[in-house]
Amino acid sequence: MDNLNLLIQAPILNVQLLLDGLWIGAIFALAAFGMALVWGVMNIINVAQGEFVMLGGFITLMVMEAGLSPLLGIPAAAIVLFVLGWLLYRVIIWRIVDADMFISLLATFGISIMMQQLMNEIFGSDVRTAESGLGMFYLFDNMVTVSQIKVLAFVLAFAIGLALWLFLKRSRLGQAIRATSQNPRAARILGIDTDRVYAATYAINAALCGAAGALVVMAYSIHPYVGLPYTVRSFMIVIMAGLGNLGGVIAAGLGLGAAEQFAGFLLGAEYQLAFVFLLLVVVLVWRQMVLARRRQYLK
Amino acid sequence: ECVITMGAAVSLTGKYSTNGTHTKNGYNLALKVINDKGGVKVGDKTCKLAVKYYDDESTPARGAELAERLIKQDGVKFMLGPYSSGLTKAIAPVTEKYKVPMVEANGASRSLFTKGYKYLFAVLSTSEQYLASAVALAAENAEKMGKKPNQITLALAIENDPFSQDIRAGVMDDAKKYGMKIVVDDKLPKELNDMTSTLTKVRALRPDVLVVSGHAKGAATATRQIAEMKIDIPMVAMTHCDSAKIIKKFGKAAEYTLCASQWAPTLKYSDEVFGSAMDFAKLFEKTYGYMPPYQAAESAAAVLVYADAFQRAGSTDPQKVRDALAATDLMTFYGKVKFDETGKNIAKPMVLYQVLNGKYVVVAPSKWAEAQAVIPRPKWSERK
Amino acid sequence: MNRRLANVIAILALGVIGILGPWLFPAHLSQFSKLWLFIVLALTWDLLGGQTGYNSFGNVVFFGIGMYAAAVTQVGLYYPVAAYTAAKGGGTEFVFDVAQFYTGLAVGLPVGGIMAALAAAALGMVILGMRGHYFAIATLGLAIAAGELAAGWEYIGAGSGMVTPTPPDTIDTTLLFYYLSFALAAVTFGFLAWLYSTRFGLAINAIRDDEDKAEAMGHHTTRNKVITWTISAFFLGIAGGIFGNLSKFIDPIDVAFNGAEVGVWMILMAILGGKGTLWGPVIGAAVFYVTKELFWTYLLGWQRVALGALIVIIVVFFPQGIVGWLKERWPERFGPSKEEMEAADAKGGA
Amino acid sequence: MTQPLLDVCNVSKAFGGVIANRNISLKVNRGQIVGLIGPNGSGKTTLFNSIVGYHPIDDGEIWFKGEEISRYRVGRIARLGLLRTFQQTRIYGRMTCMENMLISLPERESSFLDLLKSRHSAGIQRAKDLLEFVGLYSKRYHYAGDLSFGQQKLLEFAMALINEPEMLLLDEPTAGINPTLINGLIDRLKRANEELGITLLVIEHNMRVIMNLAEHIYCLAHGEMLAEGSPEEIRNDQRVIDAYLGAH
Amino acid sequence: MSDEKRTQETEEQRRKRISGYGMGGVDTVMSVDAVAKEAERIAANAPKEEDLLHLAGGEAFLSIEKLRAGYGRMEILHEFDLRIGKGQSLCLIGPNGAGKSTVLHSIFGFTNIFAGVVRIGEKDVTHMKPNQKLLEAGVAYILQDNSVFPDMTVEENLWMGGFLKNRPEEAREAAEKVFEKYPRLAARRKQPARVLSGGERRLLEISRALVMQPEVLLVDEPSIGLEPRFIDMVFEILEDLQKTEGKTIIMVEQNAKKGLEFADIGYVLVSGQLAKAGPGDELLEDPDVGRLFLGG
Ligand SMILES: Nc1ncnc2c1ncn2[C@@H]1O[C@H](COP(=O)(O)OP(=O)(O)OP(=O)(O)O)[C@@H](O)[C@H]1O
Ligand SMILES: Nc1ncnc2c1ncn2[C@@H]1O[C@H](COP(=O)(O)OP(=O)(O)OP(=O)(O)O)[C@@H](O)[C@H]1O
Ligand SMILES: [Mg+2]
Ligand SMILES: [Mg+2]
Repeated sequence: MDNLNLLIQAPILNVQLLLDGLWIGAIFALAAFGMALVWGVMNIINVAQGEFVMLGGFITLMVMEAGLSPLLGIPAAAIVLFVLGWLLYRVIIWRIVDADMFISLLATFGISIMMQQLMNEIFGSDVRTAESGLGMFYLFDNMVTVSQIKVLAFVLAFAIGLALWLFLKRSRLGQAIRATSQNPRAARILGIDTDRVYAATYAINAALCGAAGALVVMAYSIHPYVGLPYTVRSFMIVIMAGLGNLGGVIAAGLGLGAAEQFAGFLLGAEYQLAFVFLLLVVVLVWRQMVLARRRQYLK
Repeated sequence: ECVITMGAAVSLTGKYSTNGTHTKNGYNLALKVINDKGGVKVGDKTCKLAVKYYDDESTPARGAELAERLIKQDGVKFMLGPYSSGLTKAIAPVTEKYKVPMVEANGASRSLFTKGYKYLFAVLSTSEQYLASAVALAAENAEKMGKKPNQITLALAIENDPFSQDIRAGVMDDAKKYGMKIVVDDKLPKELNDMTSTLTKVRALRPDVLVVSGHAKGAATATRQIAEMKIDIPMVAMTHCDSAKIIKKFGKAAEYTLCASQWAPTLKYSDEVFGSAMDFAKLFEKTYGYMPPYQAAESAAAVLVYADAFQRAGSTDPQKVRDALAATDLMTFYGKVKFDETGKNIAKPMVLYQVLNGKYVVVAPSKWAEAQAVIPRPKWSERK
Repeated sequence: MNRRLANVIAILALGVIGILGPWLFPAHLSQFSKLWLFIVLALTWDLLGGQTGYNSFGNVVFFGIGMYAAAVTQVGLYYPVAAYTAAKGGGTEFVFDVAQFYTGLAVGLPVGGIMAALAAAALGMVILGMRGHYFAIATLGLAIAAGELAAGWEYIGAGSGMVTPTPPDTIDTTLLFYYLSFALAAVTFGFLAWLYSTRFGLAINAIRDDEDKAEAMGHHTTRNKVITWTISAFFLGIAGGIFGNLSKFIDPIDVAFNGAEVGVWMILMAILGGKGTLWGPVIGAAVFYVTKELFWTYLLGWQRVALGALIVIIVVFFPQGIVGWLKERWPERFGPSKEEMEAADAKGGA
Repeated sequence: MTQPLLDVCNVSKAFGGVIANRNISLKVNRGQIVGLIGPNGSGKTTLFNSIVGYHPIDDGEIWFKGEEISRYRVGRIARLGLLRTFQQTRIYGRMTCMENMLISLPERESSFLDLLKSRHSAGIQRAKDLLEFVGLYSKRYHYAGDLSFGQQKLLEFAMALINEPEMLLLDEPTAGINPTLINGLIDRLKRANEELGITLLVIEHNMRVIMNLAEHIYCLAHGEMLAEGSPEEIRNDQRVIDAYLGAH
Repeated sequence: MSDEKRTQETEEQRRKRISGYGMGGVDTVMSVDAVAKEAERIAANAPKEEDLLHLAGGEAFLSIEKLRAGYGRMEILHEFDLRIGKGQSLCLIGPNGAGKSTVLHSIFGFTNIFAGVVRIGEKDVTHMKPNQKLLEAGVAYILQDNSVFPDMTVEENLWMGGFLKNRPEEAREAAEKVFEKYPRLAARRKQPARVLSGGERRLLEISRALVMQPEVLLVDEPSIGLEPRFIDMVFEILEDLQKTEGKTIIMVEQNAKKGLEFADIGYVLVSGQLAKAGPGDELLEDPDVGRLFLGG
């Protein structure tokens, strides 16, 4: 409880923890957008989510090694991963969209371990970082420090969330995506090429993860095995937000980030993860108890 | 044609694969040099050395099985160690059971040497020594920080794996000896790439010394985030600085960091096979294209120890070789090797570098020190 | 050929191979021990995942609990556990003689199974009310949290892990654990074969196909689910206890609660062989394990790429698993036969 | 007169703003066959769901066999002997038709240990007979999920019958069933009612069915009870004609 | 033929027409096996190709020739033939599991086709992907089960009907026309489709299928789950489409009296094979059909 006292005595620490939580939460949310899309539209849980993030990071590193600003890595990673996502769909995913969701889970798990080791063979398992060239904000007499790249990540997550929302609401492809997610068979009888819709959805997801990866390598670090935490958190966020609720994804992402930071501070870093996952279980159990009282309606 | 094949399970994939590769490179370089020089005289024969590798995928669940496979299926009679303490812990019981000697270079956990293993020999300093000189240094320099040694406060941010936790135990013991107080004791998760919540705590509690150990990830993350958050602490000590390449990656941000190391190329050790420590480093760089981290050096040394033991035993009988190993008293480019009855090397100290002007400079122990340590570190506001 | 006869022959053949193992493949005994254990993992996962339709990512929790519980019992019968782990898992003063070692195992393994079963019963009552993905995610959360908690608990060695008791020299532990693993696999298989032939087997299948319907027909769905998970956890816990002794060193995350590998593999093996069938998990585990070992011997450095590719190919081309594929390909040979179906009528008659 | 088997008293149920049931009362005596009709969206299925415990009701009470069941959950109510079928058919898709039937044999009083006994019995024969009756005998070893829409409906019907509950709630049992077979179903229902004493409450839009089957009919409209009476009364009730039957 | 008859219908005749599911007795109780045996007897003199063509008015607009199709490896339809002329309506009836829905599925491409041809106009559409059927062959399908997009508004649902139009405005104009025609839907245009009652949903599905002005309309059991008045309404809509807009309609209906009364041509399908074919009214009067498939 010493740590709690500390927070009460030095309230400014709360600000730092909250901000740090929000930054990382924004990146989680970015990866989770894509997962929510793919899950909602294609009924696929994409376990390779974290690996897309990781690839985005490595692409940014390559951009940097080519002598360009790593900030260019954000669009570069998004574009490359969009193409990769499309290819993956055309080669593998299309065969399993109609199958049981669990099949997709395993297939993407296979893809994910392939990617991990491929990247390990190509780049080695070193921890890598890229310097964005952006500076820091120092507030309250250095008591609160804010890295500008993280602010950028935060803003970007919001902007992308908004853009995605508009895209789904307004554009033709967006409408096709929504229709397919609600009733694929009906979409097909209206002439929607659901196959292309799926490909686009998967590719957009990969692109979003790529952008997140570019931010991760600039704000944190990357190595070939870094993916799993991002996948797992995307999962959690989507579950908490509910499918097809982009606003909820942002809120859940930010909330999760902040919860982790405070948990790490209060309980020690070793219980940070355990706390967050137990929290997840508690949330689910609570939701379950509420639901049990008013049961799902059946026809 | 006499060939002595040793067996090794190393991490070629998974999270330890970088260090696993260093380990393998160290073994291979030593083999190559020894074989190029004609091999090892065993009795009246001259034998070449070879190693049979398996990949343990960085998980202890595989270790025991692989060791068994090497010994029973492949008929290996001598083992070289894997990378990491966890794997060594999993393998040692097997080699012990089959009475196969194992010379290891990367399992530093001291608990390996409390079990009465008779076939396990480690050329490296055990983990509790890693940061002992850093704590001692803090005590020595307490005055400069305006305190008595027993008023010094420590913050520990140490990864939650067997090896790092042993380092933590060592630091705790040393701190107790001086009566120092530990104000932060965070165990970092294995997947860490962000330690801002720990550092926020550190900033609030203003300890005198921050100790970080979490393999390369930990060193890289800490170096970067301490600088970003401009956290002023008089002393920051870490492990794995060189495998994290903190100087190359973070430049100024890495300045004044204290780093524990098993070995450094600048040390004045030498032997007949490789020449001086620097000679080894150059040869290694020529062969593999990068400067050897200590993991490579200690691995090469393990092979030298075997070669020496084969020679003295004059036989490839595991029992005889084990006895010869136990009696080892050998000078190598890596330092002196002499095992106590538990099998750990007691003849070689750890060294402590400090990053000064973009270079690693040995600052402790004083016998090898190239310069005086800069303590306390300049505040971030005072740095250019 | 009569299918029932074929079944009997297959079981006999496996039994003979199992019993003669030490003579047939003396050098590969510990690999085969793991194979038998993997079969248990796949079978027990399938009990809930395939037969009851509740896909769990968290079964590895019971594996880990069994492993730790067995090890702690084995030590705790003779020494204070905290001292044992504080010495970082063993030490010269912690010696086990032959009697102590055998007693430790004889008590420890059942304790491992029972603790795991108790955990499953307790957890099951809380989270088995969840449906579909929510259940899967909750179990995933539990698996991760369990590993992290174990890594923080000093009594069992925290992040430093725990070494299982070192057997006395005179015991051939390879042989011992081989037969233990084999026996466990045989008992598990036999038990499940019988269970699936009862009305209970139908009752859990009904949950898989339409739980609301089952409930509306008056089934005790929650009770049946919890019982199923408890049975699954019991065998899994024993498997964990044996696995810990085979691995000799228990790392909380890399060995005991290794959800990213063992946790996923058990699912993969069941699906590969054919979810919801009796033989599927057995065949799946054998094929998966052998392939994995081969890749890992001959494709060093690329074994995971190969494994990943294999997984993708399997699920893309054999989504119903090997057994399912055989049934579809040659329904006359592998589908339910006339006699079998008539025999199946017998089950569940009330 | 003895108390009714099922007694629904002033039950109300709203979903957000939509009031699906308002102050509904209805009684079914033991051994009766009662019909429930009403336009689409008038709250018939909602009432069924309220009775069998799928959701809590906002107001009112439901009594079954003299026991108040308004707070009970689905499983418990089912075990009391009150069973329902679904408007959108529910069968166990990956079990064979035969297995679907066998697992539907009455299980109300059985304990876990009973489940573990595997013994031959007359149940198998009954299952076969019923399957034959609904025309699914030749499909008995096919997966139920592979049946056509109507066949699934028939299977569900057979499953409900083999369970021999005290009371059965049927939600549009004949929708999508071939008219000739419907005649057979009605005959069977009447026999089940007479011989086994199964009490029936049936939702139907098919007047040919309900008029020939039910002895008493309730009509809902807009969530409220519009009318009740014998088939003849209902058929000629102007309110029912206006709200539901249309020009006849 | 039936055209004229209906326009001349008196008020009294209209009253007599079948409403909802119709009424009548339930005395003809036949076992499924008995039905199957008798059906076999009827199927023995199954209609020939020429008869089918003749029913279609001499020239087939949509034709299915010797179709063998099913699910997975299982064959459900055996050498099935169908002919329908432009602007005609056809009703498929038959026992449960006869393969009626499978016929519609096959036309649209949701089954495995082992052999045979499906032709629309001059075009062979046997292996065309489902999503091309509307654009390239002008076939719209009203599924047996729910096919609205539950979380889109009624308006958006209608717009989706015009997804294939080049300009979104066209779809909106078409939607406006639908709203003018059906005030029931107009009142709910901004509400999500999931709140609609069963009948309104069916209405929405049908009008949505018409936005693209398809040539051919496939309708699977329009009356399932609908209250009597809605059934009548749906059939009025279909009639309107056929009579005033000249659409070709193929429907499956278990409410066979209503279906046959409406349709120009009636087909009786038994066990995946055509057993009988004839003008709708004729089949309605046929004693065999009445006893075996209409419930007496
Ligand atoms: N879960 C729910 N949430 C919101 N509204 C609901 C829900 N369930 C039912 N309703 C509404 O309650 C009303 C009654 O629905 P119900 O399904 O009981 O009708 P019904 O009489 O069975 O109609 P049908 O003959 O079409 O089956 C409808 O307006 C429906 O939209
Ligand atoms: N997905 C499927 N897989 C395998 N067989 C199927 C599948 N769907 C339907 N069948 C089989 O095909 C046959 C015909 O089915 P279809 O749905 O065409 O019947 P239908 O005539 O429309 O019957 P209903 O009046 O009951 O709707 C049935 O015997 C059924 O068992
Ligand atoms: Mg209803
Ligand atoms: Mg149908």
